[in-house]
Amino acid sequence: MISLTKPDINFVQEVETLSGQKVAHCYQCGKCTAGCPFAFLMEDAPHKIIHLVQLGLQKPVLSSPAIWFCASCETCTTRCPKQVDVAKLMDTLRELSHKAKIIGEKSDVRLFTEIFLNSVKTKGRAHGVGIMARYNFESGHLFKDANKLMPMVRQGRVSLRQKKISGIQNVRSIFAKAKNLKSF
Amino acid sequence: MSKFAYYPGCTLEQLAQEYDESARLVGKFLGLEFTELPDWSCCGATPSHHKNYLLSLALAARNLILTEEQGLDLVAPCPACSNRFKTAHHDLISDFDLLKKLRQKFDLNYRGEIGIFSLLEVISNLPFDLIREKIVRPLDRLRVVPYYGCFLVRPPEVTQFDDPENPTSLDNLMELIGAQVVPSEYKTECCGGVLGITNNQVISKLSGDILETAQKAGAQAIVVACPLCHQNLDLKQDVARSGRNLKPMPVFYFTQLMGLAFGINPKDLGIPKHTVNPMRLTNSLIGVRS
Amino acid sequence: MAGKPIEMRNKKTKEQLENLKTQVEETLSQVDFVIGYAKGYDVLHPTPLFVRSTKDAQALIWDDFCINNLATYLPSQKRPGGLFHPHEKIGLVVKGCDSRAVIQLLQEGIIDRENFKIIGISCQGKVDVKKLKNRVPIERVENAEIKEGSIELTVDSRGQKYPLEEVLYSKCLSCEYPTPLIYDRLVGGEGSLRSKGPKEFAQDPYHDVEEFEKKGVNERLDFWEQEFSRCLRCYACRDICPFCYCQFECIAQTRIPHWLSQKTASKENKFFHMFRAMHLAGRCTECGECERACPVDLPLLLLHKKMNKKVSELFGYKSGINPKLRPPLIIFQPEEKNIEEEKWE
Amino acid sequence: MRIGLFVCHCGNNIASTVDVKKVVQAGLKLPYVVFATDVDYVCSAPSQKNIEEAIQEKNLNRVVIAACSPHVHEETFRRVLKRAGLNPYLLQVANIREQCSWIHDNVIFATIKAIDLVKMAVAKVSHHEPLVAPKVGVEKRALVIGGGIAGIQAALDIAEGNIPVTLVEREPTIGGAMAKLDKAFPTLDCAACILTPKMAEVNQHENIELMVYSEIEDVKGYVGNFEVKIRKKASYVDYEKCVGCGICEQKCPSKASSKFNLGRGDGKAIYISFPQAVPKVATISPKHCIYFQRQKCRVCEKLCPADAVDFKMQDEIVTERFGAIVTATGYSLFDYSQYGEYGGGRYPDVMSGLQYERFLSPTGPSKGEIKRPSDGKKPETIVFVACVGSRDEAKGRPYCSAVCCMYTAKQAILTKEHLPESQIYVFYIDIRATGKLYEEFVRRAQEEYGVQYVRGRVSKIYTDNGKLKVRGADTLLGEPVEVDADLVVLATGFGASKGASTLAKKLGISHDSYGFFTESHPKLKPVETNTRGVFLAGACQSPKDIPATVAQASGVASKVLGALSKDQIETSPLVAAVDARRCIGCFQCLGVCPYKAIEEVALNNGAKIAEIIPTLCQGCGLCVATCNPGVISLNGFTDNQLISEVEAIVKG
Amino acid sequence: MSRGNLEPEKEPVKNGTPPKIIAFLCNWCSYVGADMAGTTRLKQPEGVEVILVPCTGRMDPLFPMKALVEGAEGVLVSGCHPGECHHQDGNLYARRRLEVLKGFLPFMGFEEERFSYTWISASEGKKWQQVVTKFTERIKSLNGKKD
Repeated sequence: MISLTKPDINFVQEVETLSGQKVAHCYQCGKCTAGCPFAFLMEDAPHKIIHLVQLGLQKPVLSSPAIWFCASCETCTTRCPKQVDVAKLMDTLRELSHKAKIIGEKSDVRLFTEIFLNSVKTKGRAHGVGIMARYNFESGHLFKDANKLMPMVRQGRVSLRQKKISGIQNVRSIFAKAKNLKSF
Repeated sequence: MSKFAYYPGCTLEQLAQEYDESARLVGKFLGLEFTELPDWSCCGATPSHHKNYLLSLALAARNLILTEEQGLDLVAPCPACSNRFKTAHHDLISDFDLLKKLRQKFDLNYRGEIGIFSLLEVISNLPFDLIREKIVRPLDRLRVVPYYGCFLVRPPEVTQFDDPENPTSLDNLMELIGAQVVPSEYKTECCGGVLGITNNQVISKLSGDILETAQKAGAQAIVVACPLCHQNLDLKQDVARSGRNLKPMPVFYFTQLMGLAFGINPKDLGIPKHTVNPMRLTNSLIGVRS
Repeated sequence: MAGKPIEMRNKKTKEQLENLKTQVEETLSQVDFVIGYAKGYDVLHPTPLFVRSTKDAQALIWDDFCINNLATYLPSQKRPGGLFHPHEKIGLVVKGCDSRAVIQLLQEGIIDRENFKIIGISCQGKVDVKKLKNRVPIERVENAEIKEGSIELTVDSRGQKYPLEEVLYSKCLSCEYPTPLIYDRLVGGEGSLRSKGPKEFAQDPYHDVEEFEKKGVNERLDFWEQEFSRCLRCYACRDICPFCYCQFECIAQTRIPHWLSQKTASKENKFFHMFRAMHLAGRCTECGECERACPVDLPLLLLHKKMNKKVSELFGYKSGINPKLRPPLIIFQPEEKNIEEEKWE
Repeated sequence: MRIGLFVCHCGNNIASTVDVKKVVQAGLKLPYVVFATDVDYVCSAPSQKNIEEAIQEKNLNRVVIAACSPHVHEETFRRVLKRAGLNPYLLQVANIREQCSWIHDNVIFATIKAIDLVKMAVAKVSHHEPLVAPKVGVEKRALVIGGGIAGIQAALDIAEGNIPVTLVEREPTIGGAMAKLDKAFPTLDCAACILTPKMAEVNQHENIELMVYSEIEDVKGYVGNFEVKIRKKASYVDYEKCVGCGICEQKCPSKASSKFNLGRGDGKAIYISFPQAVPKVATISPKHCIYFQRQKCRVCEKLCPADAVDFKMQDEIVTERFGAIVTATGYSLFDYSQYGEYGGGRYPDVMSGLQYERFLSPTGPSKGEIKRPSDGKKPETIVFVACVGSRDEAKGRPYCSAVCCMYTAKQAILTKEHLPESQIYVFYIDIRATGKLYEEFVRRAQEEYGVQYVRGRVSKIYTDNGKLKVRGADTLLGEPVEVDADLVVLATGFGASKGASTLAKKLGISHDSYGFFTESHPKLKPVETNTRGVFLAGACQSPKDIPATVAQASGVASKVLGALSKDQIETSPLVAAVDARRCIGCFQCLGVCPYKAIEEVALNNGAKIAEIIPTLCQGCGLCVATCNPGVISLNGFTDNQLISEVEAIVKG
Repeated sequence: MSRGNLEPEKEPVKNGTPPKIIAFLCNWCSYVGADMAGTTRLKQPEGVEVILVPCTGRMDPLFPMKALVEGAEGVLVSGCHPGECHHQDGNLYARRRLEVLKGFLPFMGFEEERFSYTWISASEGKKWQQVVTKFTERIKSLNGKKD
């Protein structure tokens, strides 16, 4: 039994200011879900996520694994009859989930995100192999795609090392500032 | 104007070198002057905006500003990058507070006076005659499915390019070089994108569907304009094909096929580097017995 | 087997006649004439008698052959150009069965109660001449008397004897109303075969209908084909019926509407008797005059009893019992609890 | 007799499955058929011309047209006959499209059937007689029953057409349900502000006679000539004298609950319904009056400056004649106490939409302040429940009441304007917002005013220390949900107005199983009824909102003005008639006629026979089927006509 | 469009001509319903011939009786649903009279299947199709039994 009494207004407002989207605009037609390539992975379909936001139910939203299955393919955003930028909304929810330290069970994506950005932070550019190796190591499934890696190394398509860019400093400062800044 | 700041991006620098090479070659052939953006940094890619909106803006902005300093328009072969740049550009110029915040908090001084294009956009906007006259061996034996993916065309108000539901720019180019275009309802369905890296399920369903429809429709190959798509469709094709009764199917970058049509040697276009062996098809196309 | 009541029978009948005469005479003061029974061309066929004076009254008879349903005269009372001068007041001798016809006519608003007087006379059943027919040459019957529960006939001055229940009208054997249900004066108090007579006299009024229903559909078809092929379309059945008061206007003979031709084809005859049954559905009081009048002995009552049976099954209605009710086919119920409509799923 | 037969191809609609030529050949062999031809589109203008010519050249005196359903073009072809100088009723249409070519594949059998249908038509037409539509004089006055917005609008529009109107209202004031409203969707303009001017206009209009606190007693007659008995109920106040000062109401010592406020808020035994009442007069309700109950008091009588109070007043019945009648008797609200699960009326803080409307209204019991009836507190959480007594087969209300979605959205918005801090939930099954600007309006409630819509029906409402626990489901979440509410408003649906079916009987019109009056044709005759001269306006026909009601009322006005514009009205000649020479006067027909169209007349030979008033008869033929000697015949459907059709099939 | 349940009608030659059935339809509901069946192209057996009556109240039981005696293979009557009669109660009178007739016909040697009545509203084209199809099938099987 979900109680709708006294919804978390602040949460709703935060989502709306961060994303610039008005959740009340969604009339739950479900077109986003219908078009979402990843819906098959989600327990809570996109339209349901939005509805949960409408009802101001913070916890179920931010802890829903679904928000981590969005690859920002923007199909939903492109097709929404009420012009709600659903993909953007998903970004916002992930961001809030990061902040609120609520992590969906399926945090592989999140892990990858961290590793990727880390790589960018240190070198200024993403280092494919490094990221893959690191991800495989931390996510526990070692040798994932290892079979792919070797031929690529042979072809010299990937170098095992990655040189810093010269302007690495301002990249790092960007990371630093972004970290400390409230997003709005 | 045919002079561009050229942004390869992390993927083309590494996993997708063949795209980089073929892009530069074809560019030259068509008289496009690409000067690599000096000291470019990562566009921020999907992870950045998955985690922190401002971060994603700033990371993109840095490169945009570098471009502005060059006084050039930006071309990024990788749609993931071009899409990031376009998004950042779009958000910044449509929200002055955001622009201000970027100046004050990050002292990133973007004026928003440059044009940002994906490579496909640039080339497909060229006068066709100019391309046609470069063709020495039309690929008229090739039956190919043009696959666009997400970032090129979505969301339209950001990408400002082609039709988001039924894009044709790539189709036209392929027809131009003599190839027979096989229509596919999946030309803009997502291949799995960044999730493909972490989740094989995604590949085997989404990329799998794309491959299957292409093959059922009688195509010999798929042509793409995005290294991420290429990764999911080619590098991970075994995953995509798993559990489906499909033959291996070569996946080309559109620049590679154009290169072939222009008479460029496959090797120089990095074609042999693909995971799914494209050489038999390639040779048959250019009339070399293999 | 003949019980006591039968022995009392003749005595009673004679008493009744005396009583009847006085009643008729008294009634004359209130009406223009009284219709009763008089001796016909032979003992077996009494004929209606119009009593206009005490002298006429002496001709009145009351015996075991007075079957005629005199109520048949009533409807023409209202109609100009009918048998009587308009609104002549009538007195009528009425048996139990006949009284149902009177009630039914009242129910249908065909007659006004204040325009006639009823001399009810309770009855113990009448002898069915048609049942005698196939036993004796009835045209040569000289005398008929009932003794010890059987009828004694004198034919060619030789006596013959038949048990009463073999020759009584079937309707009498199952008579439910030996005493009239409506009357101004009553003759002879009660006295019923049913109440007084032996058990086997009482029968289920619809047993014959049920018997017939047991037959196969084709058998029924053939039966009627045969019967109606004999019909002469003399319309006697109709003309004697108390409820066929359409008389000359009966659609059996009109051109507008033109329901059927005059040729006596079995098809035409069949339709005639069918629509007559339809018109009488829930109205016929089963006096049986149609059958008696029929020169070729068609089993007409069977049709009408079938109809009444159906009507009572559907609407729980019995004709000629309660003058307050309305005939069942000119009313309806929003919900018909006994009608099971066909489901077409 | 010379019959002409015209068989239509209807392009391929008929010709593709029926061999039209064969039908024509077969037709030529039929008795009296002197001319037969096939036509491409028999309804087309040139074809019509051809038929006219054929009639004249071949001097036809009967016409059979084998084409589409008579319901489509019978009238058209009757006009053709008329133009050709032939009586329009000497026509018979054989339906070989809807009931032949369109429902069969097999050309052979479809053709055979088409031929049969033509045989039937030819057989029937040969029994046709020329018919003349009876004409009746017209009483150029209109009666409007019901003084709600529908009645008001209809009365005004008719009166503007210079036809005198009598407006009968059973309450002491006109205005109806709309007068109880605070604001009207989707424009949110003040209901009173747009209604009261119209009410005043009714009062002042020289063509309108207003009869409030009156009811229809009996209706006789027929279009153009209705005779109506109207009961003026005893109000115990002389409306002529009363000046509406209201002293009586102030001083009246009795206690009653305000009828106008639907039982919410106090009232008196003597009352003026509401400040803008028209006419503004007081009325005594004996049920509450101390004098009527205990034979003492009479305070009002003493205090009345106009000495208008009259305790001896009696009901009075007046009889008037009208040419047309408009029923605008509106609706009644579903009684929500039937929902035990919603408290069955036990909880003071659970109320109907209209009751809540009174709380919103400045003239309401709380002077426009939203307070909980129970403790007068401002509610913080308010729940609206849609479809209460609508779309609920278990409650015998399977239909949609059409307005609840909108008035709920309106009340939600108004509530937000009164109490911006309040939290508002609307439980709904679907949103029905099909009118102009309606969907936008409902979206505004959600997007601008932040009203929370929850898709699901409420299962139970119960009290839990001072709160109303509303238990419903969110079918979009697929979860049961609960709200602790301070106030619950039930969007109760529309039912037929009280006494609708009795009125229908009096007017001889029919109503559906819910009691809403039945229109003559759901699409093409929405304001007519099956009794000519009786029309429908507003919610008495089906649940309607104000725009739809006003539109229909004006539509009705035009119909009435049309009907009363002529000095004589043609009625249908397809009516029954008694053959006076043959009628045996059994009068079984009298009792069955649903239109009281049969009367008993005496011939000079003293015989009584039945006679049918053609203008009253609607041609149903019930009497014909009841008449054993078949002396009644129904024009167009005589026994012989139908018999000939039967014989054409079985003997043909 | 359900031709499915009409397969037998497909090769009429095999089936012999469809049985002659007379249908009396009231002007306000059933006739319109039958028209509706037409406009929506709901295929039906060809043997059914429709006679238009103003109201089932007009249905003198003599018409079906006459039709059957004269050799019609089946008779069907249809009117507005009870309570929805355009002429108030015509169909309720009809129900009584037709029901009596229905009980009487078998007594006279007509199979009870040969006559029936039903209610079809103006919108029930589909139901009309079902009824005539069922009824026709029924008559066919009767005739089958006969010979």
